[in-house]
Amino acid sequence: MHLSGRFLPWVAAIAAITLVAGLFWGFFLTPDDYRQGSTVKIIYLHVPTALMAINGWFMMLVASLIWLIRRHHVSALVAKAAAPVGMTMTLIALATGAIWGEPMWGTWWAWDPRLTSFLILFLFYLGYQALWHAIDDPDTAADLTSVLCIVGSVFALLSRYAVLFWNQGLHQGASLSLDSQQHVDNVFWVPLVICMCGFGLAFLALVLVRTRTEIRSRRLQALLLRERMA
Amino acid sequence: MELSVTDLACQRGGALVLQNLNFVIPSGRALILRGRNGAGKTTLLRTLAGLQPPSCGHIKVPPDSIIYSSHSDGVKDMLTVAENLMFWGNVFQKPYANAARQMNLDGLLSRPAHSLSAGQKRRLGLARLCISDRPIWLLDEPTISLDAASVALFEIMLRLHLQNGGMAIIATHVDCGVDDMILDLGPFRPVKQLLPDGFDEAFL
Amino acid sequence: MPDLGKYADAVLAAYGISLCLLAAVIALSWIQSTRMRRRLEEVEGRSSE
Amino acid sequence: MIAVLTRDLKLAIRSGGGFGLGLAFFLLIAVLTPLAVGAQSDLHARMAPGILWLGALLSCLLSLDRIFALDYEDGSLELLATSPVPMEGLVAMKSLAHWIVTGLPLTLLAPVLGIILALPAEGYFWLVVSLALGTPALSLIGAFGAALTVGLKRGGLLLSLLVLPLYVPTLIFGAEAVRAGTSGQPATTALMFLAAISAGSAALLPFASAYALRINLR
Repeated sequence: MHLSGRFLPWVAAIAAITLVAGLFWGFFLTPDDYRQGSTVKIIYLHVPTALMAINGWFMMLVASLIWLIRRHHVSALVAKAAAPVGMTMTLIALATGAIWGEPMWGTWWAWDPRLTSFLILFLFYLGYQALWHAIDDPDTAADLTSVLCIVGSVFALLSRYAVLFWNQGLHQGASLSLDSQQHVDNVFWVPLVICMCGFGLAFLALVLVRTRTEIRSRRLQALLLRERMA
Repeated sequence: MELSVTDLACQRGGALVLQNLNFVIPSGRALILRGRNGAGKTTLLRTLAGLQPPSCGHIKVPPDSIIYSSHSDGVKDMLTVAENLMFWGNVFQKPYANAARQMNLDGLLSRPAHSLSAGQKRRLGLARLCISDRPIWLLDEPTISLDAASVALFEIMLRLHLQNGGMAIIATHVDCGVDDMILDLGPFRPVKQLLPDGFDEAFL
Repeated sequence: MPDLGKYADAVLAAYGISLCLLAAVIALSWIQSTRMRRRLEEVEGRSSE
Repeated sequence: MIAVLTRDLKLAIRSGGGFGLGLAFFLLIAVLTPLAVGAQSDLHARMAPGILWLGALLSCLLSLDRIFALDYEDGSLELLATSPVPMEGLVAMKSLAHWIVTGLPLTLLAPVLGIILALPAEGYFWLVVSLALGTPALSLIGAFGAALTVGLKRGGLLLSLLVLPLYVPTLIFGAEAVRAGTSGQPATTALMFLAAISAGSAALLPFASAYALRINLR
């Protein structure tokens, strides 16, 4: 607890700085794209949050596995803490994706496969948190949610390909793929990377804050329990 | 064949209920659990049955030797008495005729279970114990809602089971005729609530 | 302010919604954290004396 | 384990409720959607695969929470947990019983409802094949959801919230197979995926469900 207490202010500060810098740079200093006009500026929100939405679920998966195998209580709490933050990232990615697509596709929601798979990911987040709320005994809640997270990840992956199979899709190609050459010339690229770091750190900071809250609430429950038993 | 428990602690709903329990039951003997409501009799039986892991300590018991009978008899109302017994017969791959006779259910075999009285359902639940030839019986208030005749029947069945080298741990307030070893759970209340691997305790 | 052209409202809407959602989750986490810290100190105070 | 299966089938037939309820619900959906959509039958034909698959899925969802809840309430789940029947086998048999009681009749009833929805002639074969391949997955995933929520108070609502996202791949591949079949394209890839999901669920999900059941019995 005290370890994360010392790191937290630093992580939060750096996250804030990088995020603001990245968004500022992306919003004010980059030129318009010849075809998409100024909507290309939404890339600085859509891509990082989409990335964090997927990483968020992956992080919860790893935390659940650690809880099931090693019985570290904190990892179950990290998984519980990451869920709302991941869900918000998914929501932002959905909103920005829909708005960004609107001028091109003419409708707010064109059932594009990648956006739809984010919608499904959002449902998984919702179900996960609902399960946490439904169970009062923390120990069983941690176990059941971990199992749901693992099985859910497999089906989230399946849905990802099912949705691609279902509709060929209008989404622009991967605007940033590390293996192949840049699709986006570097005047857009640098602020994008900064934004991604910014969102990543913000995600981490938020998860740290929420985990500490969860740990404190468990401690509170234990103390109240002891008072009742004494 | 024996059941030995060393330094056992069990919890219910995140809170410790029993602590540093030590006892050994040789074959052919029965242990009666006494204690006020909430002393942890059912929790102890469930931990021994393997339905819930102990908080600490361990239980040495040969595998597949335990049969557990809880407060509810697990009787399916839509099935007849015979079908209920046949089901448990198939599960344990054993004939059920002998068990039905022991708890004198022969007269009720064809009746649907929902028309049985609580006492008759209880007898049906107890008949399940005889079907399985498992040596260790874990009984939670077996004589509830049984009339005097049925209690006598149960005692005969229990004594027969013990004579064949079986064992039983019975949580009950009623004296059921075989009071070998009595264990009062009162003194095993947890003095110190803190335990490393309880979920909440880990945060103190 | 850069000239956003005809997509100005879309871009501003996107930034607006995203920043609101982000602010919401930050605020929620912060409020829960402080409330929990306060309740914990209160209980710890009570149990230590 | 077979004993569990036969007992469950006997119970389902004798109680009658769960059995007919799922079929009636499926019929209801197939009848109500055209009323909602409008009378042009060409529209129905295009939507028929989707409606039939969605109806089958929702009917399965309806009877899921009864899989474990009945045994949990009258205590036989605990007794079975301490009997020689392995939990994984118990879950597999329960899923099979649920499939026989709901999945199978839905598959047989679907062509009849296809007529109401003016499904093109070549669609019927693909409909039955895709349902036959897909409904086992629905039962297995549903059993997992039921195992997760068996002891909870408002388990029913939570069960559908947990299970519906898991049903998405099966729904997409199922409806896609029928749609491809009716329009003459090769439906084998979709059916392949569908069979893969069912096989994968049959192999892995009982273990996850058994784990969840053990935890809920604690």
